[in-house]
Amino acid sequence: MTDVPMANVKDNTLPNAVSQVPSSHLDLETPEHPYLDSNELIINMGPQHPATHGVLRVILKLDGEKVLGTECVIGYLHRGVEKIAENRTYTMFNPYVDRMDYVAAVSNGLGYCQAVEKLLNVEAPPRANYIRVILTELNRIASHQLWLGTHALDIGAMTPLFYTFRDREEILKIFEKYCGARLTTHAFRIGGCQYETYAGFEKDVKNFLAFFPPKIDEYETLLTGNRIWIERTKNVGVISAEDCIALGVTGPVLRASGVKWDIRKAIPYANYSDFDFEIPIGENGDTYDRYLVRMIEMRQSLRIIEQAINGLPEGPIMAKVPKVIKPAPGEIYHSIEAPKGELGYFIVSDGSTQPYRLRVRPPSFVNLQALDLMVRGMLVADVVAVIGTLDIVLGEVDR
Amino acid sequence: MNPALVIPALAHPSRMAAAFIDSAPNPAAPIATPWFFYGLAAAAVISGLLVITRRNAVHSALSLIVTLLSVAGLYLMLYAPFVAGVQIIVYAGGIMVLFLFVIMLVNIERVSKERQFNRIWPVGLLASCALLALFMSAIQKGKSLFLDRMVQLPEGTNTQQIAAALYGETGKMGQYTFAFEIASLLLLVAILGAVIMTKKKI
Amino acid sequence: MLTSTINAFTSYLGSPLPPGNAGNQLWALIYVLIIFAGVAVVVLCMNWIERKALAHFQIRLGPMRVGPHGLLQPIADALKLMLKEDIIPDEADKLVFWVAPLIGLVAAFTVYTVIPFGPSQAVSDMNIGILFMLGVSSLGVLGIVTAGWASNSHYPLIGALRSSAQMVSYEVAMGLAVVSAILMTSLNRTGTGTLSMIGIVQAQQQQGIWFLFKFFPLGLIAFVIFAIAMVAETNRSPFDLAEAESELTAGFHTEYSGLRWSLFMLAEYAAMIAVSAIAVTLWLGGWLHPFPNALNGPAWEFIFSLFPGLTFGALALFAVIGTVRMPSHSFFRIQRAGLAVFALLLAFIALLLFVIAILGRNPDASIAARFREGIDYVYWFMLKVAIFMYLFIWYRATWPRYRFDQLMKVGWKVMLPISLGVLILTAIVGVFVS
Amino acid sequence: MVPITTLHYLVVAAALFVLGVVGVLTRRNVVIILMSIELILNAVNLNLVAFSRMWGNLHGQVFSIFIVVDAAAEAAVGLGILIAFFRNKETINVDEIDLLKW
Repeated sequence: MTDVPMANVKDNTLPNAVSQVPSSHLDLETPEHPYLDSNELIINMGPQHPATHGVLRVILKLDGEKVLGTECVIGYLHRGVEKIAENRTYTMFNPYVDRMDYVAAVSNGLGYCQAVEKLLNVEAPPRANYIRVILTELNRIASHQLWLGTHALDIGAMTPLFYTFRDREEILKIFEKYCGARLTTHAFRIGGCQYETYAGFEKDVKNFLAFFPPKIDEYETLLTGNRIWIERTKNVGVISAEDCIALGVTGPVLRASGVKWDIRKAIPYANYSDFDFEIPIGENGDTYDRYLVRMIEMRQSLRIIEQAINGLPEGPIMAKVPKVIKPAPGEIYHSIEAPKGELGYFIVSDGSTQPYRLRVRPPSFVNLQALDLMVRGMLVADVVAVIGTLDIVLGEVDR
Repeated sequence: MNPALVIPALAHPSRMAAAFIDSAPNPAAPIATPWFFYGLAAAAVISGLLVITRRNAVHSALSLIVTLLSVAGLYLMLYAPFVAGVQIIVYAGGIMVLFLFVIMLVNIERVSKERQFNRIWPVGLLASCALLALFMSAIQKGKSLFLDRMVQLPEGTNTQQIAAALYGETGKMGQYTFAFEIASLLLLVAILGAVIMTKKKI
Repeated sequence: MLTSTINAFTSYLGSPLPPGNAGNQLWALIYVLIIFAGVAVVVLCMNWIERKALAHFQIRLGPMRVGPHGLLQPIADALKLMLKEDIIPDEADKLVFWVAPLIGLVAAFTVYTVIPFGPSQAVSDMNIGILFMLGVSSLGVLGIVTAGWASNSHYPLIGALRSSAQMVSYEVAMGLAVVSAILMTSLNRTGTGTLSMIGIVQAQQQQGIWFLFKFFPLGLIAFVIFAIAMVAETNRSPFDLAEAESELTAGFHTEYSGLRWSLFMLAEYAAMIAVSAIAVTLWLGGWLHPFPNALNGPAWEFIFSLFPGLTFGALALFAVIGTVRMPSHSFFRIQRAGLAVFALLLAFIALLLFVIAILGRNPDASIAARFREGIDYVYWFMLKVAIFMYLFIWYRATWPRYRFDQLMKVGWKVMLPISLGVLILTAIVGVFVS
Repeated sequence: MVPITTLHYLVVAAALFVLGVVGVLTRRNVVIILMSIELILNAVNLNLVAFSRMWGNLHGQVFSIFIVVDAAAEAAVGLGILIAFFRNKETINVDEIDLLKW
């Protein structure tokens, strides 16, 4: 295992633009000042904590309520997905990707299938791509709904959670009808889709298109103008565009800081160039902007779905893919815009039926790095808000 | 509405007071029996003893709260309900919370493991005993000075009378109005002092 | 013995004074027991109502399994909590850990001795009633602080510090709002006010106006300040930072379990009812029915005395509707029967109340008239308190939680100046009026 | 049963006062010394209120209210000094406070 290509890639590309990227390790043993002992408090947030969205453990160093620094301890949900990939064929590995970001399983599948297709030099037929787009965008909405509910719950508003779950149900029903599974869908296959749309698929999706916009308005009535919500989110967890880029943060977090970067527009894949939609960007890069960006993204996703369902072309749903997938030796990196940011797959093939190395660039994992920068000097309650706004899924962070 | 129950608000306190004058032949004799006194006094003294002997400052503070509440009960027995109320709201609800707050801020684990009494404690104890003896002899000698009577104060208008002493009646200053204003200045100074001393930097 | 007991009762019923002041110690003791048992039962009901109401806010059903529509859920919960192991952490300060919930509970329940459910429906009418209430309810913070400290754990400690700072801060604004209401009691010919809870309501009766509408909008502003501060005082959403679930897991009672935890809950709900009772007494006319000066006279009295029966009748109707709508599957047979019995019970109470209202129509000294009067007072008082309790649930369903510094900012920089201003304006207007 | 007279209250007050003095003179912990001072002030208050009852006027009660005000100010300032001291010296033992300046 000496010539693993990844081993040569040194991660020294961080530019100096990072204004105050913190030292990664807290001085946990000795307090800096011999002040009041209880003032410098080190507490463990997690791994069993209601607000860390799973099994994230954050070591907080506090001065009273003020956060002096944080350190994330991850790996409680590590399953070695990347290593598993080396022992499975390309087809066999496909369901595993659903288990990474389990709230956006369809996106994960799309990214993986497209990466392998790229490796094989196969292009999925347009109808398959349209179905993929519809399902992926529905999944983006579902993911954002889950984010909204849990984020609001973290900040103390418990009701939006139930509203979002009620509406997410409609999306999951469509998934269930399409492929039989609700969460870990395994909806796509390498080369296209396995299933043709079921009878009434269009009707269901169109019903959802009519059903959902009032619901977004409902969420917004509860939160957008709410004074407490604004106070809790404005100027909380601010991150500048430079810091975002330096840390590799992508997705709504990056866009809320004012960078118009969306892979669907920048490097279009899966016929995204056919559709007309806007990329919302924020100004301040605070939690409120991220909230607004995601709310607008949901509406834009509806727009994409509407165009796709109206222009759904006829034709095959599967490209010509060999029975046994054996790509030529080589390597490929393909990334898509998952609901949480750039989801990339780097696959090295040695010509066998199994990947030689598969590396995932999970958006949650990369975005989580920004946590420390965003919460320094904030209060404990803001840590919760920022973890919520980063929209991490621990299954994806730990893989 | 029963017309008998429509009592003007003002007629009411004085009527209540009437119910409490001992001589008045009514069933409303005060329930302040000697047993209450002994119970409250014992609670006050025992928990006072605990205050000065406990190793852990939080236990001391809790004992002090018991003392304060017992003393508030004694005030009630002395027909001073307003002072009792002030005792509860200011002492037990305010000052003691402050004490507990500070105890939690300063590191008590280390302190509670150390020596609790200073080196000259026998001298202090001796001096205190001498003080107690002095008090007792004064009480013993001056027994005749302290009247045996207990004047019945009108409990029902206690608050109104204290208010009159502090703020004065309509149109004229009370006996203690000036002192009351000075007290507010004292509090202001105390607030400023506390804030300045506890801030790390201003 | 029996005759003396009966005499004691009748002497109380004939007296216009609360039992503690009428010298009727036996009746006062019984009264204390009734109130404590009543509060415990109301807390249980409140538990069910909160869960149900919150569930319906959030498009779910809430408890449905234990009893028809989960009616027996609170009892099941109480049983479960009593039977649960009472865990005391090894490193905790055992004695303080053991005492802390009791402090909160005793403080919350002692307050009820001066709450006036009617002109003579109180345990005692203290001369310092409102002062006593504020003082004793401020002792509740001691329970929280000691609980957080004794747990010897970080989250409870932070919760305790937050909560003590919060309660001490909001007490200031609360106290000033209360003072401005007390000031209004002195607006009469002699110019002396009162701190007695009963006296405050009687002052409203005498002036013919609820203090909520007095010197509009000064009374209203003071009331709103109090209504906000009382939510903060009781550590309820949106000021529930002390037990902020998403931040501090459970705040000061993280380490508590079983019965001791339930004591905290009991104290919290008892304190909610107590502060609501203060608000009702000070601004909403206590036991007075709406528009006491405009809508009086025997006819109106009779109409208002029908309300308790109507309320229970409406509840019975709801229960009947629930019985009818229950699915006809055999699985629901017992539940249906249970709900029907409950409906019958409610209907019976309604009937009883109607009978009392009709029998006690004439304001003579008959027992029925006295009962009618007492029921009337307690009903209107409880109804107003119930509105506040519903508001507590509504807040919880609607709002996110404040952050600690924002909470302090609101308390000291917004509420305190406003309440001071209202106090000064009330004094000035009061001087001009009188 | 002997009726309770002023003397009884004076004895209780004397006991509380002496307890407070013992605390002040013997303890090392500043917090407990401050609490002992509260004990002393309470003993004085009790005396004042008892005498107020004895003479049948309210001067004693008014005095005791002033003492409560004073106690509040004393506690605030005393604890403030304690915090400032603890921050600099990391001790709250009174016999370690032996420098006028550091």
